[in-house]
Amino acid sequence: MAQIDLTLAPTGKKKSKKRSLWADAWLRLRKNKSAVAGMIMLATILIVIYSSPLYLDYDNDVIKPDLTQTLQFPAKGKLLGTDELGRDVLARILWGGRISIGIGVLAMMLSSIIGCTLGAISGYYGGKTDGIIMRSLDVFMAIPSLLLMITLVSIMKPTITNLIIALAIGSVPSVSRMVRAQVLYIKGQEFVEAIRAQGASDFRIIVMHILPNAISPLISQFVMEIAGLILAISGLSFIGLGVQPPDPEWGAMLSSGREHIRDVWHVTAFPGIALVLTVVALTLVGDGLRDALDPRMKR
Amino acid sequence: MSNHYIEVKNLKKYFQTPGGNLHAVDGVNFTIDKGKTIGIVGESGCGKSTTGRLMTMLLEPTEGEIFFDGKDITKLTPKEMVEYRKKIQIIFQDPFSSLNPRKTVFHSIAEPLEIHKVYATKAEKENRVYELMELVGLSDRFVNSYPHELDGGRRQRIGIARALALSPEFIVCDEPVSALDVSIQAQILNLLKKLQLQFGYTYMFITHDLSVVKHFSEEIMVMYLGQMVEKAPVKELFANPRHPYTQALLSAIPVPNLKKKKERILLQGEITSPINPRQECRFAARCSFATEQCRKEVPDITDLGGGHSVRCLRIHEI
Amino acid sequence: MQKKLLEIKDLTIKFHTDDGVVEAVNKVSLTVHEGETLGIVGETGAGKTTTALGIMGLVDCPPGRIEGGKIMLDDRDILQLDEDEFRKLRGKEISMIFQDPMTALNPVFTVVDQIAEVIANHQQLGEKEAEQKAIEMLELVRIPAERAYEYPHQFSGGMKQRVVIAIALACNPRLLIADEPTTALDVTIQAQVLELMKDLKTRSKTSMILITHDLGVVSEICDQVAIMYAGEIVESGSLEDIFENPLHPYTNGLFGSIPDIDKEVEFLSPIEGLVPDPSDLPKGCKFHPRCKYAQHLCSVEEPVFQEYSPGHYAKCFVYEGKLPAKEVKKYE
Amino acid sequence: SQGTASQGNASNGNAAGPKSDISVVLTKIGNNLDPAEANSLDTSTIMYHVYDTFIKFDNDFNIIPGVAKEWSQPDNTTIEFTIGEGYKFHNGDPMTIEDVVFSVERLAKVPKKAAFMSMIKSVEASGNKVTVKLTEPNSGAIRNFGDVFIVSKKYLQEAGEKYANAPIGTGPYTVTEYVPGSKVVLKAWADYPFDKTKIETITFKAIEEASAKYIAVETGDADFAGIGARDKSRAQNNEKLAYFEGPSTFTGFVAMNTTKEPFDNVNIRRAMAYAYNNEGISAITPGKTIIDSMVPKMFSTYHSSPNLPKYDLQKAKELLEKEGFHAGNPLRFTAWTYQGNDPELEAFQAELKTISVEMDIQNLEFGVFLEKMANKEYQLLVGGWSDTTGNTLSSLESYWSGSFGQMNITFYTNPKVEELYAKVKAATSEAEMKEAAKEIQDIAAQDVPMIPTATKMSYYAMNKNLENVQIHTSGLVSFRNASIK
Amino acid sequence: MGRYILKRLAQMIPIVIGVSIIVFLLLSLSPGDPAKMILGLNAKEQELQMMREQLGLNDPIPVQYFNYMKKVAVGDFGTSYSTKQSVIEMIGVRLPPTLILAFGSLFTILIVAIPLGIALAVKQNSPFDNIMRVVSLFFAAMPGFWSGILMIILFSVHLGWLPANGFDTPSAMIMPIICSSIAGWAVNSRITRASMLDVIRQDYIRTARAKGLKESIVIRKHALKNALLPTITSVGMAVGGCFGGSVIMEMLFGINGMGKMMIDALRQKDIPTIMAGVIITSVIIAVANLLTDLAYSFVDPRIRSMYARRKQRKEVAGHGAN
Ligand SMILES: Nc1ncnc2c1ncn2[C@@H]1O[C@H](COP(=O)(O)OP(=O)(O)OP(=O)(O)O)[C@@H](O)[C@H]1O
Ligand SMILES: Nc1ncnc2c1ncn2[C@@H]1O[C@H](COP(=O)(O)OP(=O)(O)OP(=O)(O)O)[C@@H](O)[C@H]1O
Ligand SMILES: [Mg+2]
Ligand SMILES: [Mg+2]
Repeated sequence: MAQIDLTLAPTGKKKSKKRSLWADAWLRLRKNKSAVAGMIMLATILIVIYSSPLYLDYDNDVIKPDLTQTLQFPAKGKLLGTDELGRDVLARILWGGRISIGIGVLAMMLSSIIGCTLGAISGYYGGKTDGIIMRSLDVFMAIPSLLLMITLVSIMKPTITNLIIALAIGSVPSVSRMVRAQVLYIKGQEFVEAIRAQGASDFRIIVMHILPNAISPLISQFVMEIAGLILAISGLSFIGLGVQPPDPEWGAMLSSGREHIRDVWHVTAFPGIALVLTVVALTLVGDGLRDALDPRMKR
Repeated sequence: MSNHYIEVKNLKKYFQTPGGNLHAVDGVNFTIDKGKTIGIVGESGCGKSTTGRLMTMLLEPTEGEIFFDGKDITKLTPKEMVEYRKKIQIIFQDPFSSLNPRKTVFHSIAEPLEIHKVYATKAEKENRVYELMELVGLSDRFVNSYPHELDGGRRQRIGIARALALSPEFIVCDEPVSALDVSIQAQILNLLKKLQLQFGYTYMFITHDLSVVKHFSEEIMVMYLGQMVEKAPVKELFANPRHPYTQALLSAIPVPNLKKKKERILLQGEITSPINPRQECRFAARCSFATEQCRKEVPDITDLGGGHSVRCLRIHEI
Repeated sequence: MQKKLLEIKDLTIKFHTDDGVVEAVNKVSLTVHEGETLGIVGETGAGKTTTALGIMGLVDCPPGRIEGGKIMLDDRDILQLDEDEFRKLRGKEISMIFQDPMTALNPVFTVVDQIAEVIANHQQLGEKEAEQKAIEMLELVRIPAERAYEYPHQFSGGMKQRVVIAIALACNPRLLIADEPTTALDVTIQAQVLELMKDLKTRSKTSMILITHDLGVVSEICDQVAIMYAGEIVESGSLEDIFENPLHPYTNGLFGSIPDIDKEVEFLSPIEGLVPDPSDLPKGCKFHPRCKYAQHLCSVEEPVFQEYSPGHYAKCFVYEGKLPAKEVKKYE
Repeated sequence: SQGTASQGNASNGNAAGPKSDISVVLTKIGNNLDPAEANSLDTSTIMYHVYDTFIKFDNDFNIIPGVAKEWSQPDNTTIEFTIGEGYKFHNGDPMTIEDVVFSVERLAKVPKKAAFMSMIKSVEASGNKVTVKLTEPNSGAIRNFGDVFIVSKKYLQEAGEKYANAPIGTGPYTVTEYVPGSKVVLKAWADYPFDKTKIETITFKAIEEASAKYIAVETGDADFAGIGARDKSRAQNNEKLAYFEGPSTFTGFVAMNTTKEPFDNVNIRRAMAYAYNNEGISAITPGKTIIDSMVPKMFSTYHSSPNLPKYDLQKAKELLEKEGFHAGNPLRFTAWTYQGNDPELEAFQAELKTISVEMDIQNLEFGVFLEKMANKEYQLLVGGWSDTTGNTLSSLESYWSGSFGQMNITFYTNPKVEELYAKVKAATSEAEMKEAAKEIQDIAAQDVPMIPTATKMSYYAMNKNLENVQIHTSGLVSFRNASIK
Repeated sequence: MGRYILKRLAQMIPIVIGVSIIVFLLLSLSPGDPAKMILGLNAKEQELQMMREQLGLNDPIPVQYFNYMKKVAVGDFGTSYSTKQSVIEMIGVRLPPTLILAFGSLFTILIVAIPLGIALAVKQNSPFDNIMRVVSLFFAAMPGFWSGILMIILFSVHLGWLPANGFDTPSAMIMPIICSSIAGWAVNSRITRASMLDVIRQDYIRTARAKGLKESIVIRKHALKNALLPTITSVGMAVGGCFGGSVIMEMLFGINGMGKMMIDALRQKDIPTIMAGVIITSVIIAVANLLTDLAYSFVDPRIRSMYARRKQRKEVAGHGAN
């Protein structure tokens, strides 16, 4: 009984591509008004910000002071006014967004790679492995993350790379926990057992089957975590450990202008608004994704 | 060593729980002959699925041996195990949760072929997948569908196609139809039966629905709290149930037939906890025939001949 | 014939979802007499629960909406009541046992609280008295009083279902709707619960609607049976009518699908095909794509729900005389 | 300039008005109340109410009596103080001459005072006279006694380590509550043997943010605060507030490590000085005035040297090119700051960029900053300091090898300067001192280890009813004579 | 329950040890010489050496750590390098404001976010819901120091209602607490709303409605208790955040709290202070987690019975016997 001796000629033809889960989620996302608003906002922000090298010259527009034009109010030509070095606030916001969002995204990616690995191993194998990983993460959880970041940054020098690393380390424990919880839930589902019954290795099960299922409900959280990280950078900048000058960064701009908020509000207000808008957009998209990927929304 | 195709000896599985050892399967013995079906019935939580998982080595038994074609599969090395997996497959109760929600029908069915690298070329693999879909009656327009887009009947067909992919010899069917509608249920039962006739599969059929199991199998084992309480060929069991639990179970089935109404045996009380069970007949708490003795010793299995055996102390009195 | 307690006429309920409009209940008409038990049988998604929720006034809104029909309790159309009046009916005149006992009880309150609540709500009783009465109810469903102060998770499935029954019966409703009260339970436990329900029914003379997909259960306790398919009643009649003389091909198919414990067959004779997509129902007779006897007519025109013999209705062209009668065979 | 922000008539000594409480905002409150450890103006301000010092200074840094009523320098290595009578410590003990001697001698154990103590050979007492012998002639040594607070020998020895948190002195106020880093409450000492003060309690609290300091006064939470320049006009226009401004001894600088590349090269240092747009950069922060010497303007020894490079990018570029740095081979180095975002440094950075100099800015923790500075690890840093004693010598120490890692953070050394410094130190006349100091400033302007950048005005806002607050040029504030209307 | 609490408290020990090892290691690796910080820049190398010897900084790091922990074990957290005060005394002064700030904001989060979340869930998709969703998003997205500055300008400067500074009177506590909890209001009202919507869909809510209960009772009694768990989790997790985030609030409002102390100590490389601060903070976070879990069991009897598991099992066995 080695092979099924069915002589039926296989049809071979395939039906036109059906929409995938993601396409499905996309359809649902498109129907979600606030998510669409968020996506439009986010897309606009990203396009405007990331195309800034096309219309801004870093040396001349972004970092070059004009000490004759300091703290000018918004006017023609300098739509959002100038900062205490006479630099165009708008140009710095646009450029700074590349850095703020870039750091947030990269830190999130780093922490989700580490977090997913740890969470998946911990959740899948359970037992002692789980115990060791989780207890170590508990330790990191018990140190307030801002403090941890400050210590790390002050040990490693506040370069952008180190900021990303410090932010990522700060958020690894919570990411791992989320992933672990998902993995635990998915591991308990029958399909994992079904795949094991076919002889798949643990590696294959984790990478091909569990992680894709575990991550998609978390994607919205990851998106929102980016927002949290951008806020964390601004907190670090407040204590002077954020992105180092002359690079503009929203948090740093926001906190450096706070001294004159009563006179020249625009120096603080506009970076703040940019930050808030981005975070709002990210959150809206994240919320939308969560709903779109919610299995209960499936038929 | 006997000449049975499958022989299970004193199979035990205890789970460690915070409350103590949970005796999920506690010393089960049975045999299955090639091309035959054994039905396993019993209350929820009596260890049916655990037995099924042990048979497919998804769980390590705490104790006992499982001989498959004369080889004890509990002692295989991981490498040998991979080979063995090709021969033993399992179909699960809930076709939705047993399919990866993020894989298309094609990939779900192709998964075992990929794991074992059975086919050298993509085309061969694809052909095999279409062949299997045809076999279980799935139209090929579903190759790119996701489980959530399909109904229960089709999902279960994917599960079956996947189980058949590696041309197994023995299939554990763990309540394959209980999540399905009656009309679909019949389609699937027919399919399984047809496949058995066509390819000579050996089935272990787990269910709590006695009418289904009667329709489907040659021999039935009734389990109660991890133990076998009665085992007999189908006809014998239905005609002559000996264990009080089997009797109650049989009488409890609501029959959609107005003429054949029978007297119910109603069980009182709740199922006892399987955690650290005492030295007693596990059914004693609910048994109307139970005596002091039943509450003090674990009954042995009595062989009544003709493949009929019962675990009851008072077998000869009731 | 007894007095009519509940009469549903052309009840139509639709769900307006993102994926389109689901016609969950389509022109359903039913009658329940006093002291009588009506069984509603049908497969998943047939609209059984939705019908019941319609009667309870608990259809999720949005997305659900009652789009037509009448529900007469005695002589009042309860669909015309305002929310507050309707609320007073619930639990008192009509009560309902939900499908899944595991989730129907609030996990954070003791069982006695949950029973006492409905008593206190509808009868002018103090807390202590309501509790006393709740404990009586528990004993009535054979749960010892000393377990009254436990939480649902400490109970087994069968016990929980009995608590749910106790809640439903606590105020002696005139109509009890039981939505698949035993599906989630083991056979032996199911037998206990069914026995209990039968017992209570004979004692309190409550009318009952029993929703199930298990014909066996129906044969145990129902007097009248209605078969639902894709939001419609396709056949209704007395228990004998349906079991001895099923008319509709779907009803026949259902009987053919169940393995008969007393018969030996190699293969079952299932209904081929699958339940239609509820948001995209076929034209004409909704069953025609799966019907062995379907003709062209069935796919264009919708049959009428017609009385075939006194009290025995069916929705099939055969009984309208538009198709030859001999084609539909009784199941073997 | 007149340093007393007095409104109306100065009140007569004895006609004490109602006793009252005030609250004063400082930037930082030290972690330690031992006056010997005090190293910030803010802490000193608190100390001046609790303690008395040997001598004090008027607003032009002329020496005026403190505990010492008279002083003289019979020769250039001897200082004689005549100590006044009637002083008592807060615990009731009268102040003795031993206490006075002890107050100096104990500083030998305080590392922070090592530089001061190294000048002193011995301190002796006889009667009410204290005679200090110096190790070498030192014209500025006497000024350092403005920083020597009189402590109780007995009490200090009893208290040991605890002293830092519960000090007693001879001043008119006692410490009643101290929360390190946050708050100090002083209470008028009932048994103060001299003129009674009019303010009953003074609460000093720390607020770092300049805008918050002003808000505290504006909202009436505090009665007195040094405020930021940005709030100046607001304070002036606020009818409920009195406003005061005055110069300070603050001296801002850019320091370059002369022992490390590339600033071991004088041409590159000069190039930096040429590239420093002092006018423009100082304008970033309101209230800053550019300076051209490390010696504050109000000191008699101040000299504006023509040698100091004036902003001229072209010259800077030429110098750099001479040293082989140009667009193809840009000069690169790292600048350190500990101030968080430093717009001035950023402006300098941008300026340098235009002449192809790549300056990285690194923000360091203060501790790390200090350590790297002392270890000669840095290349360029920005900073500033203030002087409370009007001591020319300590300003000039920035160029003296004896002060490596302390005042001379650039590790600059020049034999000629050493010689001149010794001259200033040993000077017995003002003219002599001025002459040598001028020469040092000329050489320093030529070698520019440090670029003097700017000083800043001090601005204060206070409750309109608060009178007779003394605000010293050095930044010290005294409420000893203050009163509430 | 008591045993459970004891067990949990015991589990905190390894965590605290872990935290102390990591922080000690980080501090040892970080640049900066404590001796220099203590003695000042003028200190001579010989004096520095003596000071290092005295502080035990010349020992290998594990020995230093071990010596430190030996003292901690008997409750001696040492003396701060920079203030010369006993670290315990310092923390004794600074902990209360931080605790008030942290728990005050947790408390306000609870009393604001839960009712708001319920209101939003009940009025799902109403204009009120939509407006509040946008408003709360803005609040959640605002960095704390920014909203802080704005609030100071509004409430202290323009309206003169609240002091801009300090933390000693109840009125001075209002702004810092609101400021550090405002994002929490937004986030947690969203969480409550979501879990409320989730709970409202549950079968037991339908059961409650089928009893003929008033909708307000259904929501308040049946839905709320079940919907609280995610909010409790989130608020419990926020404790750590409150401690970290309070640094900024402390700086902004001039509060003399742990956060500012820790930052200052970090700047001064004041190892005893940092270590003690971190250890105590981690203990508080662990206790807060424990409290969260106890709050769970207060809300949910299923969790409660898990704690009392052993006893429970015996009872079940008892039932089986009769
Ligand atoms: N992984 C596990 N860990 C602990 N206990 C388990 C585990 N798997 C099963 N059990 C317990 O073992 C007993 C038998 O479970 P099993 O799933 O085999 O029962 P079953 O007869 O298949 O029941 P059902 O009809 O509900 O599927 C149950 O009490 C169950 O709770
Ligand atoms: N809240 C809802 N929103 C959208 N569609 C719904 C909703 N509730 C029910 N439906 C749809 O209405 C149809 C009838 O559902 P209903 O629950 O009444 O079926 P049922 O006969 O009770 O099925 P089952 O046997 O599974 O309980 C189904 O197609 C279902 O998908
Ligand atoms: Mg099972
Ligand atoms: Mg239903």
